[in-house]
Amino acid sequence: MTEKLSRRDFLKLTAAGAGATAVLTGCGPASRYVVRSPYAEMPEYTYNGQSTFYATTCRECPAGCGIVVRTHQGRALKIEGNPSHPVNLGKTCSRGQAALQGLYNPDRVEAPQALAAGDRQEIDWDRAIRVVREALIGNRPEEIAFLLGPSPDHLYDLVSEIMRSLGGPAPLCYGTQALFEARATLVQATAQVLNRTALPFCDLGGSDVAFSFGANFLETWLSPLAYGRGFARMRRGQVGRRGFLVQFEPRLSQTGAAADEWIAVAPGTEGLVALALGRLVAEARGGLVPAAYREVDVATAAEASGVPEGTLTRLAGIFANAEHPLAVPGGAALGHVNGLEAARAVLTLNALAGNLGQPGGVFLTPVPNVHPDSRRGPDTLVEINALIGRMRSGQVKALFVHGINPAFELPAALGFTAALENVPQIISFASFPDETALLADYIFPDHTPLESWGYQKVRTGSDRAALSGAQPVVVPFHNTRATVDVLLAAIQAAGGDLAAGVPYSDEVDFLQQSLLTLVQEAGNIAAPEIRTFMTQFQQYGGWWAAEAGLDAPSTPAPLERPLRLIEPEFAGEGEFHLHVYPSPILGDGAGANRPWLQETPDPMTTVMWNTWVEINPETADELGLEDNDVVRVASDFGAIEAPVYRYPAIRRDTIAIPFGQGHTALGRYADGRGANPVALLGLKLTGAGDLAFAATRVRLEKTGRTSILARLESRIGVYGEGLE
Amino acid sequence: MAATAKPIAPATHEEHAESRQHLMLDPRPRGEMNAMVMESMHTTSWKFWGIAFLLGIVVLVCLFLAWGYMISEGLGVAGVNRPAYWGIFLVNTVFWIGISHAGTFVSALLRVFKAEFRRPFTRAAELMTTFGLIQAGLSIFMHMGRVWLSYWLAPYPNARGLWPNFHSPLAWDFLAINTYLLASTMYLFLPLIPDLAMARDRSTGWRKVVYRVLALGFRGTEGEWAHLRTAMNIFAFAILPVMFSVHTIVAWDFAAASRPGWSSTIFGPYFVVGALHSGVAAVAMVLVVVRGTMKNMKYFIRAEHFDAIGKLMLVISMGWAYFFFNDYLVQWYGGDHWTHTLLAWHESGPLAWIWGLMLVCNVAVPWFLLWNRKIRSRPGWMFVIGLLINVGMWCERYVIIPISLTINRMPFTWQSYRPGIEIVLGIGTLAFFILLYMLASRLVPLVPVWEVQEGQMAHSLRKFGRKTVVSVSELE
Amino acid sequence: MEEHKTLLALFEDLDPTAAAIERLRKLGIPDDQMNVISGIPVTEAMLGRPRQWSNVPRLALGGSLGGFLVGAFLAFGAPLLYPIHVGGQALIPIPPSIVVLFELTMLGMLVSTFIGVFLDSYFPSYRPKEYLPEISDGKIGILFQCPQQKQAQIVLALKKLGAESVAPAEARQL
Amino acid sequence: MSNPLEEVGHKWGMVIDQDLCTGCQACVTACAMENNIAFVGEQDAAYGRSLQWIRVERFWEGEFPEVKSTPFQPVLCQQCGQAPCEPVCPVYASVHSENQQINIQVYNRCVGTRYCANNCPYQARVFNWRDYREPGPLDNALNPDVTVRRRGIMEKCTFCVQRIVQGEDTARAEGRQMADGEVVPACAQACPTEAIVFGRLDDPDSLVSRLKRDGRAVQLLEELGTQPSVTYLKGGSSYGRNG
Repeated sequence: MTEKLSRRDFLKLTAAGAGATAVLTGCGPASRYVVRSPYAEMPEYTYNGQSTFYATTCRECPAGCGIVVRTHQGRALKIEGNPSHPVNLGKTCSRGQAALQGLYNPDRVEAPQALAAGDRQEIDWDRAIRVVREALIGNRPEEIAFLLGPSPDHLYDLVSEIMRSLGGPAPLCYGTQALFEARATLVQATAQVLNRTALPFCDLGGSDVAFSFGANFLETWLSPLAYGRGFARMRRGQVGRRGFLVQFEPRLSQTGAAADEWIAVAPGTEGLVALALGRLVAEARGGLVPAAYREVDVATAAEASGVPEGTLTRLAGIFANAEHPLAVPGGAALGHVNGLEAARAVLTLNALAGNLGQPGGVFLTPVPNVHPDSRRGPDTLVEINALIGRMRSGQVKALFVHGINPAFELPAALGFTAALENVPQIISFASFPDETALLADYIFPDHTPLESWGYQKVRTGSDRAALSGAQPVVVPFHNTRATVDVLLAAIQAAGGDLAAGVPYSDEVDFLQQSLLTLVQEAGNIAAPEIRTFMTQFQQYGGWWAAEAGLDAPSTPAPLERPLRLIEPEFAGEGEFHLHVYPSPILGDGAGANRPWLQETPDPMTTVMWNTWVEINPETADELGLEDNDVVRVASDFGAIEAPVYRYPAIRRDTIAIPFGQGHTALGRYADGRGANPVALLGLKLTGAGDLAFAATRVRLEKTGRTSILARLESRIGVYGEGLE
Repeated sequence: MAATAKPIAPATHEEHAESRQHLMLDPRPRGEMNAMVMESMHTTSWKFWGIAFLLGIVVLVCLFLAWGYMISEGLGVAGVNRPAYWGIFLVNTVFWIGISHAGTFVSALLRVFKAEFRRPFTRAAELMTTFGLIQAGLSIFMHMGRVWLSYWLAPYPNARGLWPNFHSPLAWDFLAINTYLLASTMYLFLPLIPDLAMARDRSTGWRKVVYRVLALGFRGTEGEWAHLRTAMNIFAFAILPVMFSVHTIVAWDFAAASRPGWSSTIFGPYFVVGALHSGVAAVAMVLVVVRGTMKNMKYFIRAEHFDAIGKLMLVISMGWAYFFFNDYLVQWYGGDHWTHTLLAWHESGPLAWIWGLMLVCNVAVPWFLLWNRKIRSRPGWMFVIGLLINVGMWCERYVIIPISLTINRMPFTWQSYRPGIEIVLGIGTLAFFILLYMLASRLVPLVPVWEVQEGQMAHSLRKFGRKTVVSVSELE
Repeated sequence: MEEHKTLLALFEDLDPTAAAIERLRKLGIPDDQMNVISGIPVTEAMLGRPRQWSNVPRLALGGSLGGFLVGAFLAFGAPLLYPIHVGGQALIPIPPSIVVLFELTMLGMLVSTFIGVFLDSYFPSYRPKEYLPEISDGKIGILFQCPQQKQAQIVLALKKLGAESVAPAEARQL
Repeated sequence: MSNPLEEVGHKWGMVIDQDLCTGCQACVTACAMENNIAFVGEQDAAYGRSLQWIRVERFWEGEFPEVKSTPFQPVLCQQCGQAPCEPVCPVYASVHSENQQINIQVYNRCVGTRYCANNCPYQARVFNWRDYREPGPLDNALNPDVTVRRRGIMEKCTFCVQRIVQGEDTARAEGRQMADGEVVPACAQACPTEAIVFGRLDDPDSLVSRLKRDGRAVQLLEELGTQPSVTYLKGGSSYGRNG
């Protein structure tokens, strides 16, 4: 390890003894590069018995929370929230806490590998870089494809620049996290209603009555910690009254459980309910019913959604009388063929409430001025499907995959895995031997996030523009290499126009060049030049604007256009709606190889280590299903088997399955555990071109087998089994 | 007054004599009785050794190997969990302590009250005390998470200068069980000395050496007898409160805990009666086996003895039922929500059959069968009844420990208990008990011959008008 | 000093034994030179012998006092050596102390009773002793010392009273 | 014998606002990562043997569609003032800490009788049924301030006593009083809604003390007289209730 790896940088951030408050102290401009040295020779800032804290960014989901990692003699010990970070203000979620088990996972890809016929052979990085160089310059630009995950943004920005320089297609960015958030659909709805292609920010904390239509914002949706904080402010009653939250969804989610009321609307009718509520609110307020709601028939909506008219009227009264009412669209409500319209209907409800840009209302988050030309996704299923089509027809000669595990995450019906066979060269940058990596020709493992540099643009959740910064907190544990460095090395080796167009010596250089635009902006960092700026960027864990401030939407009078909803359509035949939701603990499934996440109970079912099928107890009785009975769930597109969990709070026509398990790779803790519900999904699309993931119908069959689910709750104590 | 009692039951009075056969009114010369006892000790068949060998294998595998495996793996191989932190290990502990109560009860209490029918089988019962306590001790040690540190319970300042915590019922347990184990072993040994001397006088070879050492040089001088008698009197009176305290303290392990169903002031006597219930029943079982398998024992252990033990069992069963109902009624009447839930769990939970079996075996079986003298006098019946009572009492402990532990004040944590390696280890302790008893039966005179002879001296027939009755004299 | 000889007379039954003891006493053998050896506990009163002195009850009493003191140390002293407060209870709570006191008192009493038997009877002693195995078959023996010149007279008298044998006692390995 | 630490003795306590708890389990994972809690695998987890020191309870009320889960209730060791677990331990492994006024488990004294766990009305104690060793290199993340427990040992929430002691030491070394909120256990630190609040109950102005005086304050199984250091602020919905 003489060359690049010896140039890994370890900046001293703070050497103070304890507490996250120490992050902001004890820093001086240190040397940029620290030589990787034997363990016995501690860096000079490491004291025996004293911990060193580093600020970085959590990459377990794309929200961009700031974390502070406690390290001790070169080992990362504990992840805490970064108290000054505007997204999470010092808080963390389960997934963030368990990120260390990614870093120290026993099943990492420890060195670059070449895969052939099931055989994995270690190669050296020189060869790896040659392979990447050949793939970049040996193919025509349009034959190269980059498929990236939701983070990190600096990699996306660099790859965009490379592809622009090459003249190839922009990298695609996808992932089930974004899919189950209905991110693409929501962005498009925001563009239509609020006039900006961005994610809206709903100021839950400032509202006193909030109606959430399918948005599971306390679990995985957009920025759970920011919304959790907002929820707490709302509950504490910032406006003098304890906030009131109503959740509209067919299956009671964790967010619904924390809400004050749960309305079990029929799948696909959330938008209809929003429209009916809008009309009723407008009527309750008196005056003219806006054009948007003139065509709405409350009785039809009540009939279709299964929500009694009385309930709608009562809720509308609450909404109308609130000082700061708020409506939040998201999640499965948007995962229908009418999802885009539903999102517009919900956003319009905010316009009706007059809360756009008001406290307790809807805002837009300014994006920091870094690579503004790199207009990152979210891409839709249509675009992914197009890529798969190109792959299938042999138009893609080299596929680079980073940060996404499409063989696991994409609906099986898309045929991604089969299409891979027609791609001559697949290069995966996965840190773990996931399903896609094992199908690749090469794995050039990236560092895990805690060993990595980078930044993440905060798209929603903070109260100001913010760029969350990442830096390595420990020396890379294995013979891995930053993907950015690998790409840059390959480009430098290629030379020519490409090298001239991407003029960065290494990852840190790229970061510093990228951050140049922020040096002059008013923010938490006051530095005259980039090196001091960079030091403070690492110390603070990012850059954010000095003043809190979000953009108020400039709305093109959304109430003027009549709102209509198309009839929900469902893919396939079957007596049940399939409600797939991302596991609040395992997220997009990448968390399944963290044993502590596996053993953290699901908030609602308290199940650990497995997949289950939630079914209404009455329905289960009709089908003769008891807890732990293994059922076969079949759609027209696939089938899986999983044990039954009799879930009291789900509609009788719906079954729910969490997403995250069912890996066939990814190491000992994930492999062979549970089932993957994306195998069941049909390919209906929302108006925005993304997958209508909640619009599949399925059938249930008993298998006659049972399999005990590991649950923390007591079936006797909670459900009274055996006590009758 | 004759030292060697003459046959005093003439043929004409046979019917009277039969009615009091447990007083053994057909005395034989001491020498003959000695020879009978010696013969019974010396007689072994291939069956005996076969069974002993099998038991030895079972002890090795089910007790020592299984335990070693559990020690190296941790208690995870057993069925204990949250909230059933205590399982069959403690069920067995309480069970064996209960068994061990029989010996002391039969021997000491009946001695104190001069119940003459006790004489031939006190030794057989006392052996059960010692061997039962060994199993109880083993079961406690199995239960401990770090058994290799169990000596920290002993009252001495350990490596950290720390004494045990005498606030803890477990510390009391440690003192009480050790006191009881020591006391009952001493109490077994003292009356054994004359019999060991007897055996010494009639043995050769290695047995002679063993008995000579164990007999301590006893000849039977006036002084030796006087000291022995005094000591036995002191023991008979003093070991009774110790016995009661042991099982009461075991009961306090549960009663002192603030748990629904356990927190009961009646648990002390309830447990003591329960211990006697299983203990006396076990004595009956052992006597049936000893009588049936050992030579000459039909002379010493007679149907009338079973009759007398049967009555005792019936009375104890009633006592147990009384305490059970007392506990049940008060819990039912005044218990809180959790107690009521627990009672419902006992009666109609998935393991309600154990609760039902307990009542059938402990109450219905004795009450329906033991009132009948014919049944009481038949060893076969008594063995079955004794077995059922022991099953019932084991069920009682199972209901009190793992089944009750399922229910607590945090319903979110309720979880049923499913035994694991405990079953194997329980079989191991049972086999160990039987093996020890088998070996002891060939090494230790099972019948205290001198006590039998003393009793025969004291019994005589006396005529009241036309009726002849047995009269018992006090020799002291 | 006269020459004394140890004799062992063996009897089948209690009554002749009692008579023989009476006779011996009349023949000038004092009680402290006689001892009765039997296979069952024959009380002194049955044979008209003076009551045996036993230290066992005193030792038992002493032992229980010792046990009580040890118990008191454990209950009241040990906690002071390393004071640890638990469960909001007093450092030295009275009710549990009673349990400790009881158990150790009883332990002390029983152990000292047991040891008392050993001390009083000089157990264990494996020296050769005057003894006949018939005694454990129910015979009663009188072990006495008599002046050599009276031996014949005494033997005769005892035989007349029903002694099975009267012979010089040999100390033999038991 | 005077203990120099006694001068800084505090009474630590916790308030958990069930109205704010979202059941997200961040506390559960954070606690595990801070305190070197081992994972036990699916089979043992299914059998009530998982080792989490804190669990989030929820029950169900009503029938569909009027069904509702009860407010989430994180349950951890309540650090009782009169702890039922303490007196029953025969080897003083469960004792009361005079300096922090919490209940501490001394691992190296424990012999595994599990009496304390039986006697804990909150079922807050967990037992190491096996040696749940973390395979390398996962053990790199073990916290050197917290003992790794082997099989046969009882363990439970410590209020992150290692942080309390470190905080006290730091404050004393700097010759100052501890500020409110200076020391937080891992659960409270992670809690996204700040439903878990930690601090000194002996300081009437601390946030915990103020919250403890809230009208919604209850303690678990108050009737047992265990004097828990953890107070719950009752959750539950009613529209328009004054906050």
